[in-house]
Amino acid sequence: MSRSRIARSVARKDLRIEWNSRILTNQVAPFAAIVMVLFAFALDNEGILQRVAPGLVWLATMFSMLVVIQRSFAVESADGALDALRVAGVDPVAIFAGKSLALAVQLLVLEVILVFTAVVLYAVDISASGFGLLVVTVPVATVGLACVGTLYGGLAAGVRGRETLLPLLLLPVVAPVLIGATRATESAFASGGATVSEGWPWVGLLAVFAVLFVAVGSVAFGPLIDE
Amino acid sequence: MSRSRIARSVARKDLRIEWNSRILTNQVAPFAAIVMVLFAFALDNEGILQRVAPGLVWLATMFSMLVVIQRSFAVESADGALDALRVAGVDPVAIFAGKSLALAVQLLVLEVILVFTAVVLYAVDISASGFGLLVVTVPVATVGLACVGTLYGGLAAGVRGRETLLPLLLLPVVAPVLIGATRATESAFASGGATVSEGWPWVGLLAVFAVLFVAVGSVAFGPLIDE
Amino acid sequence: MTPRRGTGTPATARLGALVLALLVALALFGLVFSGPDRDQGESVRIMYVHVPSIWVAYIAFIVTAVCSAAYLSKRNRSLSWDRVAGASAEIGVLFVAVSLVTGSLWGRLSWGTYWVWDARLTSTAFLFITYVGYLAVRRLGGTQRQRARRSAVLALLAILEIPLVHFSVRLWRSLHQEATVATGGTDVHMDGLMLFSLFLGLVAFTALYVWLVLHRQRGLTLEDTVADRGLDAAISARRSEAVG
Amino acid sequence: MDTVIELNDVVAVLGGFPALAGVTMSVHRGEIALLQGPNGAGKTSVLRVCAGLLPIERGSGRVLGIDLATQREDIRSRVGLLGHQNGLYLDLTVEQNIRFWAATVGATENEITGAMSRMRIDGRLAGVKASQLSAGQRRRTALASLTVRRAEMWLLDEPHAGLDAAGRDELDALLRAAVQAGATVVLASHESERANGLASRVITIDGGGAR
Amino acid sequence: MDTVIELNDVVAVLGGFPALAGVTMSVHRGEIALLQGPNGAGKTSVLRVCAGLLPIERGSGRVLGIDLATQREDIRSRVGLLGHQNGLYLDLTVEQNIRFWAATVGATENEITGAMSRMRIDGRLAGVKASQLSAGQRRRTALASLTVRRAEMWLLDEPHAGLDAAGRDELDALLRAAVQAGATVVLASHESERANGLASRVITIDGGGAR
Ligand code: HEM
Ligand SMILES: Nc1ncnc2c1ncn2[C@@H]1O[C@H](COP(=O)(O)OP(=O)(O)OP(=O)(O)O)[C@@H](O)[C@H]1O
Ligand SMILES: Nc1ncnc2c1ncn2[C@@H]1O[C@H](COP(=O)(O)OP(=O)(O)OP(=O)(O)O)[C@@H](O)[C@H]1O
Ligand SMILES: [Mg+2]
Ligand SMILES: [Mg+2]
Repeated sequence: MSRSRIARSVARKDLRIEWNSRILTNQVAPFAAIVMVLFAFALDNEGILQRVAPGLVWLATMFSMLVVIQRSFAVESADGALDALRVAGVDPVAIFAGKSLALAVQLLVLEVILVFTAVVLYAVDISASGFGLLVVTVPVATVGLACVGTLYGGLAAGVRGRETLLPLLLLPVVAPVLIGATRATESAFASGGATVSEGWPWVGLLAVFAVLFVAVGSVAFGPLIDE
Repeated sequence: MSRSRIARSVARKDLRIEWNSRILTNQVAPFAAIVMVLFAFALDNEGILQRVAPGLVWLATMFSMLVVIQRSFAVESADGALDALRVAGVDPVAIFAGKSLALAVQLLVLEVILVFTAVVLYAVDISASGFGLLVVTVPVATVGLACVGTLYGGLAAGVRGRETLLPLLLLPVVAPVLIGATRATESAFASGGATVSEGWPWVGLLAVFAVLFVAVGSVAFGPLIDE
Repeated sequence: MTPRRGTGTPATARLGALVLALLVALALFGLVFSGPDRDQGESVRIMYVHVPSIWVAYIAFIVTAVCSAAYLSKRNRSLSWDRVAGASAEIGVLFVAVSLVTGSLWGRLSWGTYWVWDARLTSTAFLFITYVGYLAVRRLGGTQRQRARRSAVLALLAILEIPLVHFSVRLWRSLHQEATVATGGTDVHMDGLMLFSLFLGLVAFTALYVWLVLHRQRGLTLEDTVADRGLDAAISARRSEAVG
Repeated sequence: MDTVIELNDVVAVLGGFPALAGVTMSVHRGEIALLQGPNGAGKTSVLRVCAGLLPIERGSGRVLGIDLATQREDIRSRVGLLGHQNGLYLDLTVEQNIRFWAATVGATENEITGAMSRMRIDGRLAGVKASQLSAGQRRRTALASLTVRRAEMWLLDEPHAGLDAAGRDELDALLRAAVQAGATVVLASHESERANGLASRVITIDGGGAR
Repeated sequence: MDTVIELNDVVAVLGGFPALAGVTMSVHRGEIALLQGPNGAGKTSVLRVCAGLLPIERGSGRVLGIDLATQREDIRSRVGLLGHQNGLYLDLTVEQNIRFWAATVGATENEITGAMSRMRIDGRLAGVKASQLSAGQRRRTALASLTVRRAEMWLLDEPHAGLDAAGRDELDALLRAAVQAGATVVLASHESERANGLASRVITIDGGGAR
């Protein structure tokens, strides 16, 4: 059974679970949107909203991502399916690829919603070139996040004790992505007088992280989920 | 079996679970703290941090609260304990009081950590009178949050689809508390030139909400968790 | 219930005609007879929709709360209380939406932006969310009595949002110096005709509300009976599962 | 001898599906009634209805003289239910679990120690987290938490599942003692030999109906 | 006839506790071996060690000729394990579950339909979400997902639990057929009568040891 076909069926399975349970669309997305509203309400003094909008988008993404990841591995361990996967001798790399793919798809949906919300709620006006920058930034950042997230989730799915370390382990790793994405989005939104050209280097950084995490993840995932 | 004694044993049980699993201290609190750090990264332009610090503290509290609530009812439904509670004929008011109490304690711990983090990270300098204001604000706000959180957490427990609603239902109700607490904290932190005296009326508002939610919760919890 | 096409009766038909007439009258008074406002200009005409619709929404939610209380208090709990509550809430959400939309359009005209995070606007948005949540809870499933009980409790909680919205302005104002704009009421200077149009609007929308609720609650009754029919089929199918 | 459970053509719906499609049955005080039938027949649902957890959509019924349609909440405090799930708090130790359930019903120290020793929960085991128990150890903890209560009626869903040979015999003895003391037991089981030996009445459920 | 499981004084640790404290046992190809013993003895742990899930702390062992200490990962793809848990995705339908597991091992359409009909999964049941199944229906779904795989060795932890009378007989027939076809079966069970009738060898585990 070829690795890529297994990866695809794992991804399809995860997306189908999401489709059947609608957690993302009915739960996470509204939550994220509400997070944005709360930000708006809590921070809307002296009209700093436009300036911080990009940061908020990516923070909201982060929060939502944590929910989605926990969910993505909760379904595995809920009824002992992860053991079954291991015993089925499914190639860990395939599992990693599949779950990352599914996670990336869900994150993309989420980010589109969030960016849209931000544009509407925070009255951000975005230029054509800025839009182009955004269209590149979002997927690149997503790949990085999805891979780290899956890695983290695999760790979380393991022995109970471990998960206590997770936020501590994960968030520092994600911080660079968060910052890079925020800066790039700032340039795209031209918030705080940032220009689009300033944004591209950050996209480069994001790309580096994406590649890095894809590589690390494929290697490290197997040992991690494996007691 | 007196209502208050049952309430106490429910609260003790929840806190003991927390003590045994250390989710709050090892997972939620560091997470919240790191969130604050990330805020510091994401929003650190033109030193607006001091100004928005209060809002961030209470937003972080909100998000962490969602995690804690979900956890607090996840342990109930994990192995069907909620059914067992219902069949044991335990007085819903006692369950509500007990779980709210436990939640309040955990939130207090969290808020202390967050306020401290904010003071340190965001270089907030706080006057004696401001400190007094804070010492009153935090518990009062916490009571309100804990009660309303438990109330809707109970509704969100049980049937799957329901959890979709937790943020949706919680937000409008919590928002006033969030605003009141933020404004009061702003005065305490003297951020944006707010004065301490401006803070007290907000504490009054928070008190009103706290009383309201205690009353409403005790009445409504039973019917809501009850199939 | 005599079998009947649709959810109408002669009575509702007549009421419908009245509603139509009132709306036409409102359009005339709102757009033609009443003049432009001194500082609001022509845009003031939005008020004749914006304000009545939110007030009718208040009425709708109060009706929901009252019916819910009735359901919970009554010895013989009749589900019709619950259906009226549900219908009223649905129509109420509709009217809040109208008020939100007209309000933000008006905002675009008078303060140049669709939305500001001001107390009243935000609290209105929360009011909207609250009742959307209420409607969602009604669809959670379970038996009809479970639905009725659960949503009745929630309705009694949700009604608390209305004073919050109504007094939000004064509340926030009095506490915190922040320019709250959406209190046009005080700075719109009203001449008699305007006032009349405003209350004509109130009457027309109230009549419209009643008409809609009558139909909707009949619709809900039919939905419940249909659900019962479906259950009958499911039950006989289930019985036939028996092997022995 | 009076009737403690009386169901007349009861219909109960789970997620839109009529798990019970017209159940008519009755159980008398002091009986051990066995619910048997194929998977998905409705045994668990019957037990949940009798415990006042699952509302009935149609039909009528009384449990311990309480009407299911109007006051099923009142039944709960008077029955003890063991479902497929054990109802344990996985982050509490075995003893902490038992003592919590004991506290909710105000059981005495004697009742607690009695229940624990009856299920052979002693020494090391008492201090182990429920999450670290073997399947049968969990089942035994659940039974101990259940038996600290003085329920008038016990509703047990496959109580033997996971118990070892000794545990099964202990459980049977426990149930016989309970009915001696005037309680009523309704259990669902697929282990026909053992269950039939135990039961004084057999009710067969199939396709959501009892006949 | 060759040995497919060979454990010498194996020690396995779970959360700091020696779940297995020196197990020595062996199973030959084509046997149906029964693990029996009291709750907490270590039966589940033995099965997990044999499946290559649980690492061994001390001692040595070979499963299907593969060394447990060094390459236990290689065992997995060749055995099939049914634990106390069913390993289902609760948000997928019965059929979606089975087809997913089938896809991971590249089973053919015939094998899938065969496995489903063997467990009487048909019509309505195939389209039901796993979260809406009764206990026994879940067990049957798990067995179906397991049997789409051509495992050389089946490790079954109380496989009869929750199955109805018919299901138990079907399962026994299934296992007998499997060993006919050259597979090996190791099952843990507390239902001594039925299991003893099935097993060609009985291994008693107690206190984390086998003797
Ligand atoms: C999205 C934007 C808006 C929302 C959500 C909104 C919401 C509301 C609500 C909830 C009320 C009822 C207050 C009560 O009696 O409880 C109200 C009343 C009113 N609004 Fe708005 N409004 C909006 C924009 C505006 C604008 C732009 C104007 C005019 C400049 C305006 C003028 C009025 C007036 C005159 C009243 C009636 C008098 C009063 O009760 O204050 N509103 N609006
Ligand atoms: N949450 C649910 N939603 C929808 N249908 C359900 C749900 N739970 C159970 N069912 C259905 O109700 C029927 C009865 O379930 P129940 O658990 O009472 O059967 P049972 O007799 O206990 O079966 P088993 O012997 O396997 O435990 C089953 O056909 C099942 O598919
Ligand atoms: N996660 C864990 N952490 C620590 N100890 C554990 C854990 N899981 C099981 N144990 C202990 O290991 C021992 C063996 O457990 P195991 O599940 O193998 O027993 P078993 O023979 O399967 O019992 P049963 O018949 O109840 O299923 C038990 O005493 C149990 O307390
Ligand atoms: Mg059952
Ligand atoms: Mg076991």
